[in-house]
Amino acid sequence: MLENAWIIPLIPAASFFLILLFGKRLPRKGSELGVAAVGIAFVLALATNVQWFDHVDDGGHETEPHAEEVVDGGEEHGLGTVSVGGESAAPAAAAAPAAEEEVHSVEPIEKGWTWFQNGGVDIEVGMLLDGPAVMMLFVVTLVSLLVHVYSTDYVAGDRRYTHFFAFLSLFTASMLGLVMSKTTLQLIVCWELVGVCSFVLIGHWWEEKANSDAALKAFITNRVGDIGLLVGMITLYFAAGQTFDIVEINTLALNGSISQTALLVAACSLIAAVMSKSGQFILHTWLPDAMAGPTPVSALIHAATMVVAGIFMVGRLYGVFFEGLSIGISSVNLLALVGGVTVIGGAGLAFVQNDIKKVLAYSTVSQLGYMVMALGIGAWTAAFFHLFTHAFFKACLFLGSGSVSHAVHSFDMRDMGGLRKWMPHTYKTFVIATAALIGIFPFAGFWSKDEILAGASQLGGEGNYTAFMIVGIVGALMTAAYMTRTIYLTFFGEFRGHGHPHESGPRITVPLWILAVLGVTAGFANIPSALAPDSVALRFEHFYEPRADYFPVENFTHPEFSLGIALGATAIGLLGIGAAYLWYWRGLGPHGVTERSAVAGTGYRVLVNKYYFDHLYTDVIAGGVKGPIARAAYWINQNVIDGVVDGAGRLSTALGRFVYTHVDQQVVDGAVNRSATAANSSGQVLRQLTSGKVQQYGALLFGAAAVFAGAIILFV
Amino acid sequence: MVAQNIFFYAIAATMVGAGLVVVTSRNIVRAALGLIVVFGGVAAQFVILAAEFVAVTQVLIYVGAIMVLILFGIMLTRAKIGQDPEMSHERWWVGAIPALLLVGVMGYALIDYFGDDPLPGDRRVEAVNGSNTATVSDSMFAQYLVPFELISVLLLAALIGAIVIARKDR
Amino acid sequence: MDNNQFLTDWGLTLMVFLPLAGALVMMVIPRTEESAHKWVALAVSLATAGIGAAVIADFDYGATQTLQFAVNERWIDVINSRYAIGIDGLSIPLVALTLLVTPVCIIYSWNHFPEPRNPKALLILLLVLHTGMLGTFVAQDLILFFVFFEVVLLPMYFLIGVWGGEQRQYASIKFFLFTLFGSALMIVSFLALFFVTGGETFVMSDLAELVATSDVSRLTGLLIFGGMFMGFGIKVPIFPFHTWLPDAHTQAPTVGSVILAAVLLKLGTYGFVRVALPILPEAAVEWAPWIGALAVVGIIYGALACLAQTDMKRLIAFSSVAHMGFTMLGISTLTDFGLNAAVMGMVAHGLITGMLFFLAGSVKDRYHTLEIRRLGGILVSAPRMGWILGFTAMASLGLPGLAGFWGEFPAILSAYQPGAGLSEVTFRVYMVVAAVGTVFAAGYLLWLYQRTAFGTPTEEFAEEDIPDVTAPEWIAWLPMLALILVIGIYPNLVFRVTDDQLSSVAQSIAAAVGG
Amino acid sequence: MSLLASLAQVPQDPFASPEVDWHALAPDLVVVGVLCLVLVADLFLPDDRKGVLPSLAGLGLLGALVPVLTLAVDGTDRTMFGGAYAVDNFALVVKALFLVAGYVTVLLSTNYIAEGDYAEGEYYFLLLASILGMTIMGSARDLVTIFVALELLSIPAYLLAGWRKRDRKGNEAGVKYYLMGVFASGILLYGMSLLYGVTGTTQLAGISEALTTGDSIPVVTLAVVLVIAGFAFKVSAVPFHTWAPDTYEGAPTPITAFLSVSSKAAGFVALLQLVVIGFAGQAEVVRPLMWMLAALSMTIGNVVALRQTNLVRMLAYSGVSQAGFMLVPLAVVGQIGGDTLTAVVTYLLIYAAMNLGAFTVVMAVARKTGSADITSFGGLINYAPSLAVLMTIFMFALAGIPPLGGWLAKLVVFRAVVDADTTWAYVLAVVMAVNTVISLAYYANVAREMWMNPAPDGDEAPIRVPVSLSAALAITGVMTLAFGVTQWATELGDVATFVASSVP
Amino acid sequence: MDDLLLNQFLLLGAILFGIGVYGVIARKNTVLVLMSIELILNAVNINLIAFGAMHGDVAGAVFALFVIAVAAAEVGVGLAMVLIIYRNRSSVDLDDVDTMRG
Repeated sequence: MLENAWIIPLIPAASFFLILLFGKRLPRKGSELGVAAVGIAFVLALATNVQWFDHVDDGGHETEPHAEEVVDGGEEHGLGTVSVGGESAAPAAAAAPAAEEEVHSVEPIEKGWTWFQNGGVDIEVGMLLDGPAVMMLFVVTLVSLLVHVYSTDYVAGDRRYTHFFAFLSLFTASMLGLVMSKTTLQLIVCWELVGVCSFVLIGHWWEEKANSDAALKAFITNRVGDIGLLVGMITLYFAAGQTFDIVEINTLALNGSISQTALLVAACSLIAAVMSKSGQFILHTWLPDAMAGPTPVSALIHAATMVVAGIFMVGRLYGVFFEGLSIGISSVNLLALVGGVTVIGGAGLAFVQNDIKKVLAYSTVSQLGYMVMALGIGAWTAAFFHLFTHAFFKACLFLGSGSVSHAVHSFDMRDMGGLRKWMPHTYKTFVIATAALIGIFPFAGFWSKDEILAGASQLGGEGNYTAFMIVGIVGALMTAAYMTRTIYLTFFGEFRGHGHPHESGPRITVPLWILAVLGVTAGFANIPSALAPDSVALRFEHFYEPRADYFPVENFTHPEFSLGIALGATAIGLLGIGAAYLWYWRGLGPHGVTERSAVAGTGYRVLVNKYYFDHLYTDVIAGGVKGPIARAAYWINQNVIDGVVDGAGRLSTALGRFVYTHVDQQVVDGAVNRSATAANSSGQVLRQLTSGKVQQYGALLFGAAAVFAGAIILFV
Repeated sequence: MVAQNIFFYAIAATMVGAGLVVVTSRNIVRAALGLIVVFGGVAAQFVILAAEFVAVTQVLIYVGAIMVLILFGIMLTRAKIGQDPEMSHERWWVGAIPALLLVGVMGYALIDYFGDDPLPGDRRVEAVNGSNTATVSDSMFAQYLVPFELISVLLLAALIGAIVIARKDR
Repeated sequence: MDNNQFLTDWGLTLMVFLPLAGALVMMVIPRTEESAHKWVALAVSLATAGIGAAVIADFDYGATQTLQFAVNERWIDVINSRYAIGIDGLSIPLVALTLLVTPVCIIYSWNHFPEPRNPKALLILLLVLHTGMLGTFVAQDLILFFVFFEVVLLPMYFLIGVWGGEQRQYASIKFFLFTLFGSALMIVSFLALFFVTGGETFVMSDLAELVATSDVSRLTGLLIFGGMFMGFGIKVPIFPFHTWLPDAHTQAPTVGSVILAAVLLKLGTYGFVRVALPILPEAAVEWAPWIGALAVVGIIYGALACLAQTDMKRLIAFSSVAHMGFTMLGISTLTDFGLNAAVMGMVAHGLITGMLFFLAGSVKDRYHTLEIRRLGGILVSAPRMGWILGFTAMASLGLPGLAGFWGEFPAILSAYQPGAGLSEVTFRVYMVVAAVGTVFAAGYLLWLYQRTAFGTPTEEFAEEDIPDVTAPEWIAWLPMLALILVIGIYPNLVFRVTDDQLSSVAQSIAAAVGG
Repeated sequence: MSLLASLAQVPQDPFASPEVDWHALAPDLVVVGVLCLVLVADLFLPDDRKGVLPSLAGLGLLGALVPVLTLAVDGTDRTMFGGAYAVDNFALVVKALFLVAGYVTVLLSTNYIAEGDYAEGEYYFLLLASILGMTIMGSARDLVTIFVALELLSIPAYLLAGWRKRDRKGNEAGVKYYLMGVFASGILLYGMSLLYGVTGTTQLAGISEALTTGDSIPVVTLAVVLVIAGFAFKVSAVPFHTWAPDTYEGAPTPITAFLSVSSKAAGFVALLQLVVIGFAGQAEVVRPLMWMLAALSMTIGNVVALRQTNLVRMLAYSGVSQAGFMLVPLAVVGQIGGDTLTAVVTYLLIYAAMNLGAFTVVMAVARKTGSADITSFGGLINYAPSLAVLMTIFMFALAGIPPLGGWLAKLVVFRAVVDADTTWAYVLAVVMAVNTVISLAYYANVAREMWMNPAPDGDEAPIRVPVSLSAALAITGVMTLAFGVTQWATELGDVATFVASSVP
Repeated sequence: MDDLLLNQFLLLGAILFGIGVYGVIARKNTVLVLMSIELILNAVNINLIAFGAMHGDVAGAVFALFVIAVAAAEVGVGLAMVLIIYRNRSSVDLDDVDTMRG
């Protein structure tokens, strides 16, 4: 299966075309095709994972013969070249002997075909299958499958139902292609494709201008980041001696055959791409707007998978970043900085949202910040682990919010409240996922976030990345607070909406439960060795972290589990919850009053309660937490940062008008027209030469003859 | 040889004077008479230059034919006999400028090149059968045969064309 | 002689002049026989395509850098000009493009000929145009090249001037004068080249060798290249000489715009790669930075102008300026990569912008306006057309997986490391600017798409029922759309054909400047 | 007996009559014969039978081509009268040109003259006389012969220009042409007299021998300039062009065509003979003069043509600028050599085809619209497509758009200039390039009128083109296209060389 | 100054030529213009004969004879023109002959 894993992306790709062509004619408008395709993909992904585990455990020994037979197989199928990392990374064979003793290296499975030939160079397209790729295969296919199922109910009856599934499939295909990319070029291609899918799906309901605006904003903002992507990749292409091959680039970067400057330039340019794709400050503003898309899309694309493409890309080219930013030995660097800022900023902005999806969106921003930060401080595994867990519980949260909106036909939390009575499943799953997000022991988020914090405290040069640990902790506190608020506003108190909300059907609740369960259990995938026997501990790290010379090994250490940080983080989390719960508990006060005096009728109580809750909400939580800081932050976000993005658009349009009307039409084109006019009018003047008076002609004739003769006599 | 010079200058002066009359006189008939004088003078110069045959032809054709034609022209166009201020443009200098320019250039070139080369004392071309007329005819029928034949066609064409143009028909 | 031999000797000549013959035939058919004209024209163009296909199929892809199907006969001895034609890896993609575009245009105009209809004249002109375009791409003698290069002028002049919009007469004469000015200087430089090499031949390959051997002074080379630059650059069009393009495109009838965008603009870029660079490598190296500068200026400038447009067609026209900027950037790097990108860019731009103009034409047919603010909700009223527009717009903004990307990305990439003798710093700046240009491209195209296709129809068209894509449109568009996708997925279709030859060109340049 | 003896005494110096090569003279003699025949026939033909006269004239001209061909086949250069009259390749090519152009002119005239009340016999007589002058000019290598030939081709032309004698414009055209012509021949004659005076001979060969001195002598310069000025009038080069528009407009259209092609060509023939043979040693004088004339003619002719609303006047100015193009090779004469001759002759041949064609269309259209205004061509494509297409071809051929004839003409000229490879030459080349573009503006304007504008007052009645005009259109059209894609014109231009003995 | 100089005649010719040029431009009456033309031609003839005398060959004389003949023809044609003008415009004023211009 491992050598043929490249089939996995092709399945949803095929289903994309099939749905486009025949979808409308099928009984279920093509959704069945999508579900089936992704389902198969998921099964295959599982198989791949299983085989990968064997591959890892077999270690390097079996790779060689393994590769051999692959070569044969490849050739007799006429599939072009098949190579194994060891070979393409040959120039770096001598690199990192230290690594050899520490861990036996796990060679990635590579498979490539000539895509095209340019300048005599064969550009390859193919598959690079290693830990992160395999892990992403699992995550993407799983979440995608659940979202597919969920959508069959959620967008039922939509006028573009079929197109919706077609593009879900296309997205899945592109995302899978991205994670398996063998070359950076292929990575760019898929990178753009997922962008387009997100564009189409955000703009799914393009009748309203707001939606298409959001779609445009998303796409164009990403394009801005792509400048960085292009420049970075091109730099690497030439720096690595005209190759797009990821393994090769990493290897060369690590064994020092690429100059530090080139790596630094490349890394910094690529960070721009990360900022746009993974919604890091200051290019994050498209992500909240992207919530204009259908909720499943938000769950799949803008929470679980696409937005982590940036993180994945960094992890993919980690050699470049590790060397370029000298992560291992510094105590602050651009990548970590971007992440850190985003952690706080995103969390802060999450407070002031009334739209539940916006809250989740900003929380996604801040969680992505955690991952970027983790990568920045060198905690590769932590970052990918957090990516892993986050995918599940954040997807769960989004789908939950979708389920809620399904019931109350709104995303505005002011139209919700008290839904726990009506929607038990949604409520339960939502709470579980929230716990995971906040990082309560033993929910998934706890483990992953803990690793990040631990990494921040232990990794890096002297002084470690302590600053970022603090950032992480503060982020945790804020997360706890705003999530509690969300839950409170959504599921507690009185229902403030219209109509009778009802629990959603199984096609919605089942995926919720699955994700919720994962949200609990996923954390144990990398349970620290301190707490568990080696056979189960750090499985994630063991299976998914690349162990080959295209991955940094010098000055690359894994953080140890530290009880202190774990407890501290948990405490912080509880503190945040506590604060929120306190208000909530205080809110129960009036019940006592009703017991003492019968005067106060139910209505009054309700009034008071209402008043009291509103007071509580507006004055305390909103007034306190939302507070001036957050409000200021939000103001800045909307008017400055977002203003920059929109302003850039408006500016360029205005500039365009100016250039067109004043430069193009008047200067450039004007010159042409003026010269034409000049010729014409000179003609008008010279017509006077033929005045009609024959004797003047004669005078001209004789005069000219004399003048010519005289002139030539004089000058020649 | 002085006599020749005297002759020359006398005649030349007359010619120039008469020429000026032709181009300035307000009386068209007087202008015509001036022209006759010029023609005569030219013929005389030819004689001085020992080209009798050409001189005779000059007299015959110009004085005999062309002048008559011109006088016819004067009659047929019923030009005023006597003073007529409308004979010349008031912007006469328009003509003077090119004329002077030309004369200047020509004079400069001629003096520059021919300086004061004398004419050979015996200007007779070597005679065939005792007359240079015969020489003229010989060369005309030998070297210049084609143009000579053409002249006949030319004159015929001019004649017929002129008649067709000038005649009042139907 | 066997059939294959016949193809080798006569294939190209037949392909080039068959349309002309068809035009002559049509001249004797009375004008009233419209359907006859249509069928004859279609048949001829398809037959031409058939011959072309046979030639291309018979082409030996093992040796793309060598001239094949070459013919070299006496033509005008007095000026040592010969009837020298042939195709190689550089010609084939463009020939193929031309062979595709003309029949497609005929099919497209099948049912709606622009006013004043007169299909006879229109189709005859199209066929003459066809001959001119094909001839330019196969000509191997400078004079012959020049003749074909000019042959396309007249038909296009009339296409614009007779079947165009309100400003058609101004636009047509402007197009004509601009191009003629360029080609006048071009022919002067051709002649100068002819004489500085001893007045022996106009055949390009021989000239290249002669220049290499004979010592052409630096200044002479620069001036000659300058003349060619004017000739080709105006056709491309390069930045300051572009002003004829928007007018011509905006005013031209749909098929006119399509052919203009799809093929005519390519004559210029093709000329650079075919004539200017190989023959005058040293001069090319000295000119390259300036060409590159103008190219990137064109990219940004065109994009900015696009943002200012209120007319759909004019916007597309300006987008051509930007896109050809990428092509010129690729050429100016003088690297194999860049040249490949340029040729790919020509093909891609031909297909994509051609498609865009088709769509603009169809929109005009349905809405009788191209004012962007009056349009909207095409996806609602004519969903299929809306989707096609979206697809094409995506392709045009250089989306990977579609043809456009392979013209843009390699061009940008090649600018990172320009050819021998070129300043890396300069070209890296160009690279970044060009990369910024891609963002603008996304900007104006999506903006256009949002305002035309998204949303709901403006009330003036709200109740009007807009027909969706018609049968002729499908037939005409499907091949182009398919190619955009196929090339996007498997760019080797083009690269493999062009690479060897263009690499050799790049190497010869590098060798010439001793790099 | 003794009387006889005494008579016998008179010394007799017998006149040695020159040997005449009748074969060489045959073309001219045929023309002479035909013109006499026309004259006589005119006398005896009743008015209703005068229709045969044009056929007679036309056939006669074609007949004159026969000896030209036989001479060409024979191929030996012949000179007579001590080199005053030469029949070499150049002479043959231009004679053929004059005869064919004359034939086309007859075709143009046929209906025009027959339908207006003109003196038909005399018309053709004068036309033939003028053509005779031209054919002679082709062979003339002697000042006197050149002068007489010039007058022979001019004087009938003056009269023909004024042939529409009841029309004010008609005789205004005649008078202006006549007066300017006479002024020009005055200047020419003075120049010739100086040449004779300085060199002592009237033979071009002799003159070139005598004038080989490199350093320029004012009087020689003066002579050269005056002579060239005289012919510059004939080819209507600025500033000697002023008569052309007025005369072209007022003269009968066939005569306009004749003047704009044959008479202009005759002027160039004379110029070539003088410049290439006679003034071979005076290139330093000729070049700057020709440079100025060429540049002025191209530029002024073009920009003024831009402003014309009358097609004939426009063609007149276009003719001026075309003359400028033809003068360009003379501006580099003697630099790299023989190309001047080739270029000019090639240009003449192609120009003759294009311009005659254009005038033919003008006449055909004028038969319906009765006007030569450019606007009267509106919508021609709709009601006379073939005429419109032909006119388009001729216009763009004149503009020099490949593959129509004109481009090759311009190409050979460009070639001559670039070949000269001097700064001034390149400057002139650029001037040419720019002018090519300017000229396109007004040529294309005509096409625009025909294709893109509606017919004036919507009158779309078809045009009946008489046989003679169709024939003329066929000849010129085929020539224009063929010259563009074949090497016929250039070949003819290339073989048109002077007899070796006459070239220094 | 005992011998005749060539330049005497040439300068006389030049002067006559100039006078003629002045006449053809300055005169209004067409007939007078014709007369002035004759002055020009005669100037040329003087040149020719003088040169002929200098070279002592006959070409000059012959040339002069041709010029005279041509002059006759030209005058004939000229007068025809004058008459036709007069008939159409009942004036021989050349300034009236300017219906076409530009």
